[in-house]
Amino acid sequence: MRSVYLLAMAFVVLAVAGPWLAPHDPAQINIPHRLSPPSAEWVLGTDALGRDILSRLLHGARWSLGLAFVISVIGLCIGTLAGLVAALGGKLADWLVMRTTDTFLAFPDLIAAVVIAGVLGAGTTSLIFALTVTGWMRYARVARGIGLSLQSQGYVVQARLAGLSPFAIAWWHYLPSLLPSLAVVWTGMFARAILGISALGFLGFGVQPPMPEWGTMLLDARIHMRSTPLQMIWPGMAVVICVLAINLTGDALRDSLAEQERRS
Amino acid sequence: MTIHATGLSVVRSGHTILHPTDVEIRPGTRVGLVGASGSGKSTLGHALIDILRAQGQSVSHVPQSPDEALDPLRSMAFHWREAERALNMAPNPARQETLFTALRIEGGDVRKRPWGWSRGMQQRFVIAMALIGTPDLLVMDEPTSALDPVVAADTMDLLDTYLADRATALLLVTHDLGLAARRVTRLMVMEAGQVVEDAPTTQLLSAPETVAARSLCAHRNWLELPC
Amino acid sequence: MIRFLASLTFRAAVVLSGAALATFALLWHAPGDPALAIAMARYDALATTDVIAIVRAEAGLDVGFWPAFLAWVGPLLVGDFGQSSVTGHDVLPEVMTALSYTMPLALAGLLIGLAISLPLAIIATRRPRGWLDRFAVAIASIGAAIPAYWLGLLLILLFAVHLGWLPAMGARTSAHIVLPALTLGLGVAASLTRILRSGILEARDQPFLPAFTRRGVAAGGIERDHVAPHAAIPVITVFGLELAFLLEGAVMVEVIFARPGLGSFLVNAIEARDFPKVQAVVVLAAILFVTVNLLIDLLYRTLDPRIGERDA
Amino acid sequence: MLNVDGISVRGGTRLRLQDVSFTLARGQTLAVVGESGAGKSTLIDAILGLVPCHSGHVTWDAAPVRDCRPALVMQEPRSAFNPRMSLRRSVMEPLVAKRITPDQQHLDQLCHGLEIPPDLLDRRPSEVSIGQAQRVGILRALIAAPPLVLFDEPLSALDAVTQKHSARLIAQMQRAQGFAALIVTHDLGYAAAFADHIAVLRAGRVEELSTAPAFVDAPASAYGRRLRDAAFALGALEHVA
Repeated sequence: MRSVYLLAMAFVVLAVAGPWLAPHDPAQINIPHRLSPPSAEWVLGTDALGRDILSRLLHGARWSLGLAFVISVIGLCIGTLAGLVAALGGKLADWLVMRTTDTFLAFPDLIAAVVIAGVLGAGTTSLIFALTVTGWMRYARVARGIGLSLQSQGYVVQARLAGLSPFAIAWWHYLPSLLPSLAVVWTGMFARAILGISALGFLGFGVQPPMPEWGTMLLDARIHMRSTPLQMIWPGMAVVICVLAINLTGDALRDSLAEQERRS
Repeated sequence: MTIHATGLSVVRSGHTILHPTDVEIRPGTRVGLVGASGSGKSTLGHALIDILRAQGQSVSHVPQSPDEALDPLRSMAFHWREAERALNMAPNPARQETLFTALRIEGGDVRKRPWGWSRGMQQRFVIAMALIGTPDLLVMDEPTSALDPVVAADTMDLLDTYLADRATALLLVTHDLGLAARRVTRLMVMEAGQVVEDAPTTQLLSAPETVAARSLCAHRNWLELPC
Repeated sequence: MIRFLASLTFRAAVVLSGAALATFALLWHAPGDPALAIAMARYDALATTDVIAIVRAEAGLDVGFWPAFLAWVGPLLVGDFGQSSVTGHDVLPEVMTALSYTMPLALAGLLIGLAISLPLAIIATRRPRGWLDRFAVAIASIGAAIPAYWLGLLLILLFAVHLGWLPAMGARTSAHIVLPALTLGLGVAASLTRILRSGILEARDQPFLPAFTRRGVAAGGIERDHVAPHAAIPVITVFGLELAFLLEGAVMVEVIFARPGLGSFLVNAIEARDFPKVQAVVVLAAILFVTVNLLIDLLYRTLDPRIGERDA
Repeated sequence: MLNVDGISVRGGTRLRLQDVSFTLARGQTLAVVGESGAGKSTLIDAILGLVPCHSGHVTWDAAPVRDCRPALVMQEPRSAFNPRMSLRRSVMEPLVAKRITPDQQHLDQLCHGLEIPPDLLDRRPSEVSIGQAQRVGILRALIAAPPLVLFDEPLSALDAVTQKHSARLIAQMQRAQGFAALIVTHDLGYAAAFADHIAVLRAGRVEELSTAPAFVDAPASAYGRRLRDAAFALGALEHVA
């Protein structure tokens, strides 16, 4: 369990410190050495323009992980707010918010993201917009569900009877119950955002070259699949390992949460 | 057939929650197993069922609440047929009707699933199902606590009438000595995983010997509490 | 029940209207002048200011947002999805052709996913936390982390490039569906395994099961008659999510394998800025998705009557 | 004095409470008995203002009942406490809400009366027994000295001996503090032994309202008689020979 959290921490460090760890300039074009196999100089080889793949991967971590973090946190804020408004704002607010949520859930999210990012034109802003718009609903549902169940929970009723202010009730009783579950959802959405960013990058609707984003790198590598297949392996591996680490962190978090629930 | 089980004991994660115990129950008798919560009475009840079943004796169990006895996705008829099959018995509508009439659930629609019946009727159905094979022993776990008093009293009366001239013995597991005293002729008092006292009801009520039994007796009746 | 059906249908209608509005609003506010795009596509260098103005009027783009929305949504209700802004052909037949390629792919993916995950979950849950269970969970976790497009590329590399067993690109023969369907199916298997596994474990943990054992019901009977139906319920509820997964997986897979279908159709339409086509795909996906979820709600209610009881 | 004046409460399409009226003075105890679904819990919710009454009103000394800050003791003792907080913090909540600094002497006195060992309050709800949790629940209800305390099946989660112990503690606290107590219970034995009056609720209506001894002797309604006979049959009451 501990090792999972350590692994996740390692990725955070990598995403933040990646650019300083990179041995080469990720944008340095070096035509004579294009498509080199892995060597002491180029640990993972070079791409079609002779750029160092390891350096590009390390710089790319900032794009893939950093953007995914931003997207999942914006979604967390919007979704939690919507869910709490639905749970606590009365019947009409609940109906409006939940039908809006259903509307956004009516599209398979990656398809919606592709359409939004594609229609608004490739670029980082439309990428963030596309993945945020399609990624807040799960938080809303979870927050609403917990909010509703807390409303009839004994200690919340007691707090209301005692005359505690709504703000104090939200702070002392709602937030501590919501946060762990939202954290679990967040890990899932973080992973989903990484997958979404690279998928859009791969389709050409995401982060634009020459930025070293993993999905975009994969798109470049695909052309030379037959001659240098390794070049295609690395960015994919980076995505898989990151997503796996985040998902495992989420699983560990959920398990320890269930354990806590069982004990109380 | 006389119920006879020796050396019942349960150890769970290093803690002895039931010390070695022998139980003997004669046919047709009614025995109460009483004790405070955590005294190990339910554990003894379950251990008794498991060991008797392993010995090939027929014994059946009625859990505290129908929720612990019925699958909400399956019809009452399904439960009934399944219970018959478990006893290797052919379907017998006459037997079903006798038991349904005895417990006054003959009006219930067996095609419905449990939630289509009231809780009181569900509980009586579970009791009827437990009586299909005319078992040597019927173990009931807190049979009244999940029901409303009027329904619970009716159910106990119907069961009393049905068992009156039959060889099936009854073991009533409860924390409530007041209830047990009304329903059984012999009482076993449990404390800390041990049967500390075992005596006819009248004798135990008039002259309890152990601390546990004395405490139960003193708190038996709401209107005669010691001050 | 009828009231429930009515409220469910009403809800679906509200959601679909919202979806149509959201789609239209997105495309309406998209950067660039759609009339210019149409004029460029049709008349290329001849697209003067006058031509653009005529095109704008013809396409009904010179009115405001709401009239334009109503002009689009009205025919939609009777199944008219409009004409391609580039070719001028009706959109619906083209979408249907694309769908006729995507549906078999999605179905094959689903079947492969079930064929892998069902036995895996059943074997794994025989002994929870045993090595087989851990193995299944590990496989499922890794599977869930692999993006479909990368898996597709790996499969092409292995089976088409190195081994030369299977064709990779296009959809000429029936053998062409194997690799795309496998790509999709492996992803589905990963998520279904997790869901099935936790469903079975939860179903085994129900409070009434010990009573059945004490009643003398055989272990096999309990598994078949009481565990399996309860385990099926959560699986059915996530089927809507699986459908989404299948559709978006199909989009990616079609692009990688250069297969005709909804995915390629959509990506091409976006790149050509042929918005009526984009709208048609998105709205059809929403209709499909909402309908399936509505059916799941109904099925869920008949399977688990406790839900109905709670509503009443 | 609590004055419940002809209240009706709607729940879905039917009436959960129908024209319920009674009064309850300080120091007095009213037990409300009846089967599940009779509207006992709805009555508590209505008095506390947790559900709206569609007719009638509830007052305390001619003011809205909310103003007297009534307290509630719940059926599930542990659920009344936030599992993430120490019992002490939950107990102090009514004082914190009123911005009153806790009086240690008063707290010690209450703990002593309820037989709560001093260190118990520093534990989490999951670390105490059900009986202890219920006594702390009563402590929490009494800490801000409310004039009215509602008990929703306060004993049904406890075993027979603990029930009687807790019932006696509640009665002692009532004598010392002088609050009015409304006790919802399905246990007629408890009602007969500790209440001044017994109200029988059935299908949302008050079937009868009698003094406790009169009820045990001779219930006025047919349903009241069935309830009393069931209590005899289950050993909750003894026949007075």
